[in-house]
Amino acid sequence: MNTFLTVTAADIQAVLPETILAAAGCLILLLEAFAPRLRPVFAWIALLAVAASQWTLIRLPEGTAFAGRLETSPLTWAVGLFLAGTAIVTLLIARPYLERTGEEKGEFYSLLLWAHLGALLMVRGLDLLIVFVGLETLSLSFYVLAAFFRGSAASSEAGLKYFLTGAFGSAITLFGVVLLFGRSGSIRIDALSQPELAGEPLVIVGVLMLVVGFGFKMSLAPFHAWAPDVYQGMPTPAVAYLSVAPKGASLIVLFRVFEALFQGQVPSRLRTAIAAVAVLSMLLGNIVALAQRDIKRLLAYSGIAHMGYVTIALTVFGPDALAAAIVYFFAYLVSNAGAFAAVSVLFRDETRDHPIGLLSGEGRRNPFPAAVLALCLLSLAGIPATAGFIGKFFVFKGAIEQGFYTLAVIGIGASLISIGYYLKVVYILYMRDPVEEGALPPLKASNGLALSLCGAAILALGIFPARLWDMAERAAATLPFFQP
Amino acid sequence: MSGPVPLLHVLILSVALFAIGLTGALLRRNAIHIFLSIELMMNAANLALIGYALSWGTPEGQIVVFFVIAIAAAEASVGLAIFVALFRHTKTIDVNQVNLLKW
Amino acid sequence: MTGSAMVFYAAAVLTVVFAAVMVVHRNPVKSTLALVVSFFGLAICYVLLSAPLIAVLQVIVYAGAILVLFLFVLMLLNLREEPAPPGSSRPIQTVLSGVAIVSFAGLMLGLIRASGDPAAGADPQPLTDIARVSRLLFSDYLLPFEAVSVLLLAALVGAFVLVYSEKRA
Amino acid sequence: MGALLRDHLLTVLIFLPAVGAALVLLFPASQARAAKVFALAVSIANFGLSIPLWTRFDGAEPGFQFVENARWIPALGISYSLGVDGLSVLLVLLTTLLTPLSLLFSLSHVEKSVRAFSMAFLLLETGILGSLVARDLALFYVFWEVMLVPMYFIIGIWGGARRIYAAMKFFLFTMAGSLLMFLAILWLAARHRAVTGDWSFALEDLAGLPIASGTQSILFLAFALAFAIKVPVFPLHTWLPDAHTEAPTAGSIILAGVLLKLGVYGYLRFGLTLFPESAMRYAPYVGALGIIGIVYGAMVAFAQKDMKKLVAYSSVSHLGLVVMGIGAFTSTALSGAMLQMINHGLSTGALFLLVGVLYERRHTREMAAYGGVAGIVPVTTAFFLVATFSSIGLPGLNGFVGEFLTFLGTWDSPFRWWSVVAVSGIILSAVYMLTLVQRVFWNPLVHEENKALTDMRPSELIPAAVLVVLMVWIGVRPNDFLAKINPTLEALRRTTIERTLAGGARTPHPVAAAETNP
Amino acid sequence: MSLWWILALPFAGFLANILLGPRLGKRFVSVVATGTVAAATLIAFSRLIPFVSGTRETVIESIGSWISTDRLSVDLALRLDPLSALMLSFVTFVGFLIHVYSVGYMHHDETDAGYARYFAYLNLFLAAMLVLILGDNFLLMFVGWEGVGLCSYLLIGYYYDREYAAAAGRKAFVVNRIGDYGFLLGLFGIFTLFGGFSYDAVFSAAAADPGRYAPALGLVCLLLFVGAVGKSAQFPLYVWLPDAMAGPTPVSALIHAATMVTAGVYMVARCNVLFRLATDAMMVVAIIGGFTAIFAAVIALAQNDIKKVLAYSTVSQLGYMFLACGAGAFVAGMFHVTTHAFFKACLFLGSGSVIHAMGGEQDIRKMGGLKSKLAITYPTFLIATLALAGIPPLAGFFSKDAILAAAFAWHPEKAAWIAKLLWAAGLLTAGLTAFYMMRLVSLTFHGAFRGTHEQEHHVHESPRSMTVPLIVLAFLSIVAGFFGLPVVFGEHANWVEGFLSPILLPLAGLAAEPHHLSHAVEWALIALSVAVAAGGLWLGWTWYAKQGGAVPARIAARYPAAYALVAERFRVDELYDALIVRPFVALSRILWKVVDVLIIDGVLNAGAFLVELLGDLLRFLQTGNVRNYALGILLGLVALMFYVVSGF
Repeated sequence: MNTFLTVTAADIQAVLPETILAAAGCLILLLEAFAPRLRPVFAWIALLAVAASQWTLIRLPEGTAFAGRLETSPLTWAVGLFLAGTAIVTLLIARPYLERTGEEKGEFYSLLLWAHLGALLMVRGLDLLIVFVGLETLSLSFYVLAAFFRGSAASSEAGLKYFLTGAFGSAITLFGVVLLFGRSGSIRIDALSQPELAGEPLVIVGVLMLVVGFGFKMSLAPFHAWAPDVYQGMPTPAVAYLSVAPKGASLIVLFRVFEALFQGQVPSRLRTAIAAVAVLSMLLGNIVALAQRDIKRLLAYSGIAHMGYVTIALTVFGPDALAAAIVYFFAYLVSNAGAFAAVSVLFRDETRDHPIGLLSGEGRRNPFPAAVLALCLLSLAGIPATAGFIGKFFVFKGAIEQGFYTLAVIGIGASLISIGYYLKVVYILYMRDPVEEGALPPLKASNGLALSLCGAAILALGIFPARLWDMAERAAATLPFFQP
Repeated sequence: MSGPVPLLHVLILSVALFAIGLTGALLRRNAIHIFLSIELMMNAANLALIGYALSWGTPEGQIVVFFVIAIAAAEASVGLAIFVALFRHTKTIDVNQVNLLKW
Repeated sequence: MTGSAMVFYAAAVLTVVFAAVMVVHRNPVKSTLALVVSFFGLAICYVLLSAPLIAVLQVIVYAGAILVLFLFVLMLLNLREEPAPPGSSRPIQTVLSGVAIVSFAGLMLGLIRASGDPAAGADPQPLTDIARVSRLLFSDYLLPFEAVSVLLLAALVGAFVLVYSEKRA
Repeated sequence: MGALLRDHLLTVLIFLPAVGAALVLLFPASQARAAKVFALAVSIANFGLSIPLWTRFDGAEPGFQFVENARWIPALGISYSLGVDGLSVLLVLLTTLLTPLSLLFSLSHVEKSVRAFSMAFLLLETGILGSLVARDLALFYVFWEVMLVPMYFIIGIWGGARRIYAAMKFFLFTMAGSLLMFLAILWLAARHRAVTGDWSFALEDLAGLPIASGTQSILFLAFALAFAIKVPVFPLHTWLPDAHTEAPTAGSIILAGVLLKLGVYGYLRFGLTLFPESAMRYAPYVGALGIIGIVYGAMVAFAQKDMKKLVAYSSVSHLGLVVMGIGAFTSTALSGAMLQMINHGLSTGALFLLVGVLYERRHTREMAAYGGVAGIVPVTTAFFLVATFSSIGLPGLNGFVGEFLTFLGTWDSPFRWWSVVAVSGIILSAVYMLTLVQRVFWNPLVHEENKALTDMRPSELIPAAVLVVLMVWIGVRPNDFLAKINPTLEALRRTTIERTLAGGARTPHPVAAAETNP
Repeated sequence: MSLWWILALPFAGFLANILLGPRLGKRFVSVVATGTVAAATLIAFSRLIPFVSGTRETVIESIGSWISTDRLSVDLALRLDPLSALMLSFVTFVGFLIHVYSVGYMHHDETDAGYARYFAYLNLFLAAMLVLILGDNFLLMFVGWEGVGLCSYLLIGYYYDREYAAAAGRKAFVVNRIGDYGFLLGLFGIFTLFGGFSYDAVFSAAAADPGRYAPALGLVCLLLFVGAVGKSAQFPLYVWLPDAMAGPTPVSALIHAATMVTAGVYMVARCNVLFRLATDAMMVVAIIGGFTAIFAAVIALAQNDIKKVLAYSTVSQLGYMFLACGAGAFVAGMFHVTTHAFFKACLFLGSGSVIHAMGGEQDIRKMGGLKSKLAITYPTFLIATLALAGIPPLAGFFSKDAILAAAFAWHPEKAAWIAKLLWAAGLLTAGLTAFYMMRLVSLTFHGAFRGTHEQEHHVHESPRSMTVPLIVLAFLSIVAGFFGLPVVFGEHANWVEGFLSPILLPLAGLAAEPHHLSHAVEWALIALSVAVAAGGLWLGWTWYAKQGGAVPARIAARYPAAYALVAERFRVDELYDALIVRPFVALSRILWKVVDVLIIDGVLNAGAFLVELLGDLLRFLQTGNVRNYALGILLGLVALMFYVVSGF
């Protein structure tokens, strides 16, 4: 049959970014097995791979490959950049961290690269199957990374919890995919753009299952419960990735599905339902975060709340909302990953918890990481001149513009609550006397680089957001019904 | 529609299996039990896929099931590895007792 | 009712019954074995639903490989009877789960009954042609196919990392 | 360089301190004192640069001067547009003046994390100046909030015993108000887009938008809340005593001297311009809250035992006067209120500075710990007396002119009875301030520790002397200052009244009504 | 030379003394302080003499605008007209004398810093007082008005380390501010009526069209008078003046007897055009004045502190002055201001000399028999006493008689009986004044010495710098009266009346001056007042100097309650304390502790606490049990499904 191999050179080229990641993962695996002395360069190899993959992605011509199943577009460039940024920060802080904890193994980098590959597929896939496979690749890698510290009961427990809830979530996602497939007759996302589908209850239920499944990845309330436990037990650099990248990829998938299915007019009930999820996430995340004593749990709850804000964009819907969400995710990336980077530096003993009180006086003992942490927290709190404010600015602008006043007011109220705990950490950093004495080892170069990158990016995006917004706006215009 | 039974019946079976899976996942304490139940849920989804695929007359559904089975295998290996790793620490995989991380 | 329909219903009953056994049985080994039976039942259904390839995979991969892996781990961990520790009853969890599952199943069944066959009028094609499925798999679905290879590799490496003993360092 | 200063003077003014703050980072920890001196030098240089604002500012021109325009976020029509007019010019100068004075005072008093202190102060100056000269609402909001952060650190790190509580309270209060304003700003911009098809956050674009009356009220209240908290207006004032009391002296000076004024400034600049009808409709309530503030602040001040708290509550009272003047909305009252803001900055700044002089020596703010120190520290006493009399409005000093004009203007407005109540403030202020003077400086010297007090050092004396010179200057030649502010205020007043009448508000402000039937 | 020099010189003296005085020593301070005041006095007289001998046209010297907005324009302008000339003459001159006196009085007690401070304040006071009297508009008057209040405050609290002095200073300032409250509102009223503050503009407008302003003027005048009540220590705001005696005695003489406290009278006289249009307000002024006169005189009867007696006497005499103004006799009021300045300053300085001699003792019960030891103080004190008592031909006789005559001649349209009652009160006050002053003289200078031996040994006459001013003032107390001879001595015998008449602008449409009394009635009134004064003096002399106080002691013993009430000054301070001060203190504490801390902060903190509590409770949803998490997911799904699907 002449149709046996329809794969073209263009297809192969289109999948080059993923190929690079997969290959680099294998390379590191092989080096781990046969040349473990090269471990110090693993992180740099991985970094190089991520950079090369992103560079390739940007260089690729716009269009689709694999019979319209894999997209290359401003959207994938933008979100790819977001994912790559997360991966880079993670890799930069991973090496010193793993070296310090004696857990440095090449598999960490391989798994991270493969997870990154999965996330990239989620973003680029125009077909729910690719998205699902990507999601599973990402998840599976992180099940392992969560339990990566074999010596730590907490890490194993984090792995267990993430795995069980993750698998549960995947099953629900899968059922949602099945329902959409069953009603549309195709696994492709664009097949959803049939006029009668948007009104079918089973389709809506399928969409809801996707919302739950991807909402789970985004740690939206009430699907959030895994996040604090998992973040707490997991190696910090892995959290830096997990708490950022999958969330962005998941939201993009939801936007794609919504856009294909509803084309701009989300049914009001569904809108309300999503708004309810957003409100619950914002309130629960922020209120419970107030009560946290462990910085990683605190950041987990803060992340829940932030996903609530982003979900406002999903509620508002439309090209501007997608662009706002992208901007928000960039802001969240630099702030949240930066915060975890700082946490990975400031806490020396990974066999213990990460109580906030241990940060007392770090502002004087460790001025640079503490300052970056404070900056990240202020950015998360949405103080102007930081990236976090820009994210909130665009999201709330969309909500106000489209008349979602109640949602905006609740969001604002929630962010007022959030200031309570962000500033609590800041004052512990700066306004308490140190509890721990003794000199600290000098900051590792790669940690310093990660912190500087995040800090600089927070300020740069906060002060000059115009280019980011332009990029996001172009990215959003990629979706067929979002084109101006 | 060329199947031996109406699509409706296939789907009812699928939902029933999914519900049974949910029951096991939510009510059993043994992690392996829970995981088995989740596998059942995925199989319920597979069944619905096959049913819909037959109904639409497209092989796409079957291909998806093919992937799901592969993914399930992968999940099983990772999951069971995690159970083993955890068991080394806690000597149990009763999820009621695995709550070091909470609040 | 055709014969194949009767076989289908019988397989369905088998599947559901053993699935239920899996859920309620205390002994995880026996539960696993019950699930094997249930999956066999499903495989029968697949055959009847024109998916012989999937049926075969179901038996070989699921029942044959995955569940055997389960049994292997169960034996490894020496988990048999699941003695209920005192105070392990969770009434709130139980009741809420019951309510949630019943309402979920009820709602789903209702919706499925209410919405007819979406493909009514679609052009039915025979799906038993394994070659056709395979061709599709290696053309349009080559990308997910390759991606799954990465997934499997990741799972392999992951499982290895997690349980391989500490001799390397 | 010359061109930079000519065409971008405001930009230089705003960002020179920020650049200075960044440069402070370059000083090693061992050179902390040099960092202090450097920061002081930067702030003095900034003051020097701000002098052209005084000399080249054309008082007869009511509009913006030293205007700068640049695109910032073009997609949303957000621009980097700056300018000063009579409303802001004096406040800008007050800021550039008080910052070096505070830093000079701190030269010998702040020992902990000196570099961070210098940075925080310079960044604070950037924030304040930015919000004073921004003509774009988004830009304004950014600076408005940025200001909070350094102040939070200043209170929280270098403050007194309850500094953390005070810092959090300060931050949360102010933030709570401004968040709603943030939404209101977004609403306005969205409205502009809905009406014209383009995004814009520029004040002049948003000012003329047609907005339904009810909506306008809500938006106005959102803005007013933000500003009222900052001022602070009763009953939103309770953050202020804590923040003032716990802040280090330099922080209190800036807080009282400038930060509070931003509330009033914001109300005048944005509240009135954007929502003339609502502002006029709610003016009676604004004024009433001002009056309550005057009497309430004064009475509560009288009950205090802590010097700084007393001065803090006196701020509530004084700012109440300013708010009342704005509510009355006659030209005289507005001039008085505007001048009184500057006066309060000088006199309360000086009071905090002088209380700081005592505090740095004895480390207590309790009045009971002092008494009879006039003979030990005569220079401090003398300055304190001048500041006190400036604060209670003795003619010849600045306070009188502002107070008198405000009272007179209010009397001249339809709200004559406000003045009748508010003038009682002159009695009450004498009561609490003279009680403070008596308890601290007079009475028998009973505490032996106080005999060892030393009088003011040059680094304390110079700022105090500068403030006193200004108090006398404004007191004797207020026209120098009134001439700069009056044309702008009058233009603002006219526009507001005209737009209120044009808008056909149901209940126009009595002043507006009176102006139409002379 | 410009009028501005007159006040600039003392101000320069103030600056020099406050900045340099503590370091340069007492000699420098003395020279600068007295020198600047002397120079100012010379300049003042160099302007006054041509003014008086010339055409007496009002001179206005402006140095520019002070405050100008589009509604308001106030100039920095000084004014020399008959009224300010009269004030200027005695303010500078008495001021100078008291500076000289202070050099001696303060020389031994104080450190260099204290000495410099004293003279700096004194100079500043003079500058402020000159602004008050020379200012050409109400606002400048207010500047001076507040300025003298400030100096009064500083000088009363001069001995700052004595709690009562510090408290007295504060009390003086606060009570004055209560008066200022009214004064300010009065100024606002003037602004509303006349649109400006310049004297010429206001008064000529009012005089030209009285009918237009009269209705509102009553209130405005009353408000202005509230200011005068505070500044000039009238009932009910007089309470600060007796306490003000805590300051150094020369201060009492200058500020609290001769000059500052008469500012209220000056202000009312300055505003005579307005007051004459407001007859009801005039009545109030007269009643307050008359009542204060007799009320304070009664209190003075039973005081034992030499300065307190004089203080209440001052209050009483100020009441006289207001009585005069209220009766429309502004000239008589101002004349009494002038003569009172001389003899009361003399009395205070004399008492200062006594206190100086007694080593600080102020209780007249511990004095006695000082007349031989204080050979200059005694006669001057006696002359001033007789002048105050109204014995002809001393100054007080003429001025007091003019007031009583005016009160008698006053025929208000409404309630004419009140005018007669006030006259009677004035007459009685004259008798009481004579009595308590004679009591004071008797107890202080006559009889046997009742103090300790050390004091007796210490008693000495004061230095020349103190006695010379006494002599000068005693001389003036004798001769000043001849400037205001009653009309019985001729139509133009009253030089002061002729001099001041230009300030009494004719009011359009209103009746001219009230009719004069006939000469017979006038003579009868003179005889009556002289008789009353002489009676008072005789009684005081008999009871205290000759009988040693036995009779009054018996009377006091018979009516203990009444005596105690008088001796304790009718317990007005206690009443104010209970009615105003304590409730105010309590209320401010309640506002702070209850409204601020409990209610406002309480609500906000409770809100914050509740949110945190909620967080603390909700965190337990995170049970750590993964099955619960899965249930949460399913419940969320089911809830969403039910909500969304039920809409289809």
